Amino acid sequence: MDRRHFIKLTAITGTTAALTACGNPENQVIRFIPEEDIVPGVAVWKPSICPLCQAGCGVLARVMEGEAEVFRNGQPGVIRMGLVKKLEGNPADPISQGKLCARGQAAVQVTYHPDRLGSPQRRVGERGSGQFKPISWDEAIAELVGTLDALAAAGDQGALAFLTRPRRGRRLDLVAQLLARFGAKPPVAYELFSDDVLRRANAMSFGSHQLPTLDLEHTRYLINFGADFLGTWNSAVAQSVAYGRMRQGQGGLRGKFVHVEPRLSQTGANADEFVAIKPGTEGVLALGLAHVIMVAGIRQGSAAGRAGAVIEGWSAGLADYTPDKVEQRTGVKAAKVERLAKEFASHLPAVALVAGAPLAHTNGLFNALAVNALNALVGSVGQPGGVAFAPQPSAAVVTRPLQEILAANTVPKVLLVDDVNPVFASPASWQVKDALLRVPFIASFGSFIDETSALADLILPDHSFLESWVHAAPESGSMTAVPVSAGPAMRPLYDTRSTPDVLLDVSRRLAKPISPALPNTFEELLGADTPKGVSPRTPKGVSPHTASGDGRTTGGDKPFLFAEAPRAKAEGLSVRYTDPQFDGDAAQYPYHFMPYPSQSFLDGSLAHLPWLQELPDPMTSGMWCSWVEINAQAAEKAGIHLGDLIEITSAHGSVRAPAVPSPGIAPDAVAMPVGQGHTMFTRYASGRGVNPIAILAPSVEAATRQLAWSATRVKIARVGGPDASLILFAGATRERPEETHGRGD
Amino acid sequence: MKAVYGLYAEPELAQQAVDNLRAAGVADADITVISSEPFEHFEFGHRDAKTVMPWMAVVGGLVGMTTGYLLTSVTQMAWPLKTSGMPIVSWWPNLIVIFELTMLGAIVASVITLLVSAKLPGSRAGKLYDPEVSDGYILVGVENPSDPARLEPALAINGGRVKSVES
Amino acid sequence: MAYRWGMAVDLDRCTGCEACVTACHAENNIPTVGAGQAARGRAMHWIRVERYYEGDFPDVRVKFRPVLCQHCDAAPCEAVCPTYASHQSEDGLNAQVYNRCIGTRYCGNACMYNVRFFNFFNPEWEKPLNLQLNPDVSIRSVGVMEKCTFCVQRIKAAKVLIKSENRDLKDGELQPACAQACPTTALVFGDLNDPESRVARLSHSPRGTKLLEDLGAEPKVTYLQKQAWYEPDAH
Amino acid sequence: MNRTLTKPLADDLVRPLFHTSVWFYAIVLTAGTVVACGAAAWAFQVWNGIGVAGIRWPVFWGFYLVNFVFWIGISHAGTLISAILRLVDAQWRRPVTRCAEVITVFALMIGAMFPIIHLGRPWLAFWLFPYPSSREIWPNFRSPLAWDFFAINTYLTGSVLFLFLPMIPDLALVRDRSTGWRRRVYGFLAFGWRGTTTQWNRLESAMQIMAVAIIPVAVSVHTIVSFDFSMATVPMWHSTIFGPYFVAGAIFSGIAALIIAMAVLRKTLRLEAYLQPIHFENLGKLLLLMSLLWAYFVFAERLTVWYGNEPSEMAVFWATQRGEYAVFYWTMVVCNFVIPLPILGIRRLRTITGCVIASLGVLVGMWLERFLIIVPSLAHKQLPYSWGTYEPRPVELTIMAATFAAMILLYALFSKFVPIISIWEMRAGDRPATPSATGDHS
Repeated sequence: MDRRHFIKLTAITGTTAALTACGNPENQVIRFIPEEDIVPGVAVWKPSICPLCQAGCGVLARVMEGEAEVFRNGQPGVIRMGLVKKLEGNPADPISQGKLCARGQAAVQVTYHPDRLGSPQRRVGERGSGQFKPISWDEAIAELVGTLDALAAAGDQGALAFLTRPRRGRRLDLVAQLLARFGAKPPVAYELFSDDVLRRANAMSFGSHQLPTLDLEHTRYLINFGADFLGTWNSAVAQSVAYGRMRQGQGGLRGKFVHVEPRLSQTGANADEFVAIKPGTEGVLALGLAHVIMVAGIRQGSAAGRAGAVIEGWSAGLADYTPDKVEQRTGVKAAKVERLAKEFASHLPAVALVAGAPLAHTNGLFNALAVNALNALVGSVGQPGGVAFAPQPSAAVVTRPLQEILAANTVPKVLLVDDVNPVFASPASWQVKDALLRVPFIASFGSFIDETSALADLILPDHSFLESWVHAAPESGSMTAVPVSAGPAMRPLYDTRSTPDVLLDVSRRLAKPISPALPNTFEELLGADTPKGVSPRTPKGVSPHTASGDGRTTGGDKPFLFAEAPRAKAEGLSVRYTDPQFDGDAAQYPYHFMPYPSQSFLDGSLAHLPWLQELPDPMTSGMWCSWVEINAQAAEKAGIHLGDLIEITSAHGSVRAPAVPSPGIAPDAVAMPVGQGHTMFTRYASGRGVNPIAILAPSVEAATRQLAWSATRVKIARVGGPDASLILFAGATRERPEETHGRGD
Repeated sequence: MKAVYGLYAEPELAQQAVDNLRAAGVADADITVISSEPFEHFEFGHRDAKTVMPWMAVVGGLVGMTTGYLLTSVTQMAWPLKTSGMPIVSWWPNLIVIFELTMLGAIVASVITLLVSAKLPGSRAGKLYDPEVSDGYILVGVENPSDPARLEPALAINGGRVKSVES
Repeated sequence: MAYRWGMAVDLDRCTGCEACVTACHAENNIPTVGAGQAARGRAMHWIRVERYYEGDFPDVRVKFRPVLCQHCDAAPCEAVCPTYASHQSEDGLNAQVYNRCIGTRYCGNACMYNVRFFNFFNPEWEKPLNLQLNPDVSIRSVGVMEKCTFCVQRIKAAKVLIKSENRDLKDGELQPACAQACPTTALVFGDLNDPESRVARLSHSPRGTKLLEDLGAEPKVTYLQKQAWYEPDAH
Repeated sequence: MNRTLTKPLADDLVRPLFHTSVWFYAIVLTAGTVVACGAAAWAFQVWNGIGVAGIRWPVFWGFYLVNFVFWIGISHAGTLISAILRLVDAQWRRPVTRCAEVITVFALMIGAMFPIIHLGRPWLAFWLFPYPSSREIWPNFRSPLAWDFFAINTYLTGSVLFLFLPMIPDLALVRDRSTGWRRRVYGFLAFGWRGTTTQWNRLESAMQIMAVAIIPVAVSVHTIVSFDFSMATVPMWHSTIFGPYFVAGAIFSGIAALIIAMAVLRKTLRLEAYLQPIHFENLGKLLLLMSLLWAYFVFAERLTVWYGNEPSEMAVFWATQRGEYAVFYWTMVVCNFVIPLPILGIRRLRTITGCVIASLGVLVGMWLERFLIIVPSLAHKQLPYSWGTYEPRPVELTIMAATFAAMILLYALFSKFVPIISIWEMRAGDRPATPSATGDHS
């Protein structure tokens, strides 16, 4: 019986009979006593939270009995245990509402990934070589404790830095608390596709430093400036659920969706009307619409209140934003500006949305403020069918930007990295890798060896989310505040430990333990603010959707949406329009370079999941590869055909990828999905495709210092014919391709 | 077996030998003609030309047709599985199978008739034969003749050689 | 009463997000074939979201259309199979019996929707990815055709459940994985024989069309066409 | 005419059986090696899975089915042509029939292997046989593949008998001329044939009936092969023209194969005296006729599609006419029409060499025709999102080469052990066609 057969048998039969029957040494493994009471063939549903993006969707995990090779007390063996088979949206969760996106469906593969680290690792090779050797938890924790003790002994607690993602929830709260009590600075947070520009704008316009929640279900008119709200931005599942109702759920009233972007994204592809616009001028169009609305007397400028006041020239009626001037700057026809403005203002509730590329310009904040003002003008803030801000259970943790640890004079001595990979997800011009190489000691809590954790000296692998207590406090996506926690859906497969538990453990073992002492475990910590008695229960139904098991939900059930949005003090600033600045001379670099979050991989952190690698991109149908989208007619003129190898060169580097001519992109732009191009990230992602982020200019949004990932110009050159690296699922791009038309000339 | 026969290079001579034998009172059925090719254009080649083979072919075809009908229809009804919204017994496609089996039946019946009526495969032991036939000679003779001596003159035509088989 | 399973796909709701695609993989033990095989046309997606562009930039529009087995009443894939591996079940499912399939792939050619996928090799799951496999769904070996089953394992389980509870199936209680995942509820599954079911009502919508209807396969999936926006005030 | 003249004729035609040239060993060794490679390739494919071939979604049928149709088409050279010529009593058929019928039998055997080779699970190929499975389910007789099973088996049975029955007298002749083991083997195969008048009469009757029966069977075989395609609503497959189109194409390629086989035999076995220019001339005329018929069918098919302008069909139409398959399409037109037409149409060019050149072109052209029928249509079905491409892999090319080698090998072996020209029919042909005055008593 060969190995493959062995797998199949266990998979199919799920019994031990076939295994014990044969004498192959491979099967003579230690059998642990079953740890739980699971009836074979009967599914149990356990709640959890999808950790793959900030949305924090509540999920139900379908758990069934299976046989797993596991580690117990450092001993490998086989055990029959409950295994998570599938994830579904939790119908009781106000965010996912029983639905789940493609990435969430694939989250289960994080747990079962063949390259997941099964035990603590100590680096043995060069930093970055990815060579580690397994060590015990005692050794690993002792090393980490020793390192921290040494810092403390030297009085150098400030040299400890904790690098993570800005995900709201108890986990980040705990990290911040521990850092503060240890005497270190707040955690450093990095997210490539960060929404901080929008948060800042919302704070300025509405006094809420957070992402908006959309009430699309009741919207009759949506103008979307670049937000990929049906794909990758914010709370995509919740937004999609509402979008479905906006389209066909209001009893004959079907909302209109206008999409404004230089490239037709998957979200834009659903629009009733696509408005192509010059990159970085979205705010101009928004103010142009506001101008028309004000001039036509549909709404008074004062209605916008503070959101309008922060825009220079608002009170004067935005004289600089007449349709003609808007056309000059944005490329959108004046007549269209007029029409859109009138449609927008006369189909209330109407809402304007901005996120993504429009904010990733040097003038991103202005674009966000302009759209905010437009929303405020038509009264869609805090109103049904508009945008609102969910009350947060606790104040957001203060974090520091990545730049703070990059400069040579601020290099930390000890860096702890959790769930973030800036070496991959930042421009090469930032030299993040060089900066991290200067850090004397790095420990990572990652489950995989990626470009960042490969630099670590110590890896203390976390449980997967299905194996541990998890908590999320989504800042947006729901009509109801939903900080939610959930217990493990299955027992751990490996000798891993929950990172919050490890941190708590370390905090107790320090020579000078952290005080006041925190709970022993993350579970206890969560229990402290969770009502007791709500335990996950097993639904009777066989059909997952009949399950009503739910997580321990905390926070008020009060609908917040219609409450008056909190208003902080006006900052008294007024912001004026500046042209977006692009890196690279327009003559030398004629194309706008538009990297975009991949539908499958977001910023690249999910490129290790085989289901997502093989998921055809919604627009190009690309699988397992990178590509460059280029305007079909421009490509035709340049003699570039499908699959031809193209070199994209910015002032900061170049990448090569196959061309995909598309009718959905402006002639002066090229676009690339972000996510591929990992040099080291498991067998499925390593060495696959190219990373467009690498060639970005280090431009930042002027006011917030966030990476302006849409502000780079490039030139392109065809460097060869198809090299077979382009893997598409689809054949033709059109329902009746041109070459099949007609009977000849 | 005893036999007397003549070998002739030319069919005209063979025909003459056959005619002589008849004249000598040998019944048509007792005259054996063996050749290395058919002689459709000579009378002796037409003797015994009547055969039931065409009728057997028709019968075989009918048997094949019936088999085809039963094979298709009965099996379709025995376990009625619906496919493509077609009737359980689908005549159009079944006709194809029925046709093929009809033709197969006809062919097989013809061949069986051939084998049976031409006594093939059979043993040549105890039967009149001369390997010189394969060189082109035509053998005309009588097996187990009652009076071999009387027949030899009938076979002794100019250009032919008369041979006899004893034992 | 016999069931007649069908689906309605609301193209006005479908956003092309492909949650259905991954959900289907997770539910039905569909193998991941890897880059090399995907490049050679062996990727398996029982449900796919077709994307068609119309027009040129900037006046460009896109149509998304999820395509899965249409479970046709007159399914062209069924009659061509010499071993009855493909046939119509009593519930109106276009059933594929893996054990009977010998791999002529004729069904795949006959299907005008190209929703049948072939196991060119024995599927592999690199350990421990095999632990995810759904024990309710059999694993298909090399040389066998496979396709969307409307999650027949869920249908069977639901039938057992309602029998044990001695009750009728509630509309919406039973969903295939794709419909369950679909964030916009573009996919609606149910019993077409129940006139009150959501799928039956949607199937009679004036927006309803069948894919390649002219070819006469009589699909049980109804596509509700995308609506154009109109200004209610203008009327 | 002196009948003893037929002895040298027989001597001449059995000579290859008793004298073996070095060339024979060279051909058998070379062809045998290629066949062995093909067998190894197939074993490789069975072991690893059909995925080692180039077929893919949505082009589920590729080179294997192309070769299936091609070889079944080639098989229409023999039995069908031979039967027609027998029925009309064309005297020039006599040296041609057996070489032709042998092609049928071997081409059918080779062709019939492809549906098994191409199966995903070839070890279960016997499930196609009409017998009940353990669950008492019989094969689905609504499937064209089941029709194929019956049609090919009927045709193969008929063709083997059609070849073997008239071989019996010649085997008897070889028996009489050989000694030792040969004598025993040929004696066994000769069924104890003596050549009595009754035997000759029955043989002639059987051949007549079979000739009548085998013609509709042959027509049905390639019609049913065409049904494998035309039953499916695949663009440019779903056409009523396919039956006659395939039959005509089959006869077309069959005659070409026959001409080539005869030319090779003529040279290698020194049969110049028997396979004369007149035979090539006549077959060349037939080939010309089929070329014209083929062009007629192609035009009718193309015009109908072009005029109808049905989108999915136009996609296939343009893909072959000016798209990715255009180079193959126009090569096919040149090979099947542009080259044969002048060569075969102008008497001065209709030489043996001319006929062989035209036939080689036709074989290439007709192979391409089958490729162009199968692949572009599957690659361009109704939903353009699911369009695909197809490229053969080494395993397919190896197996394809092996089948050509197998044909050569089988033919070489056959002509080594059986007189490739029917001796008794040649003898019968030497006789004047008019009845002899002396023998007619009726």
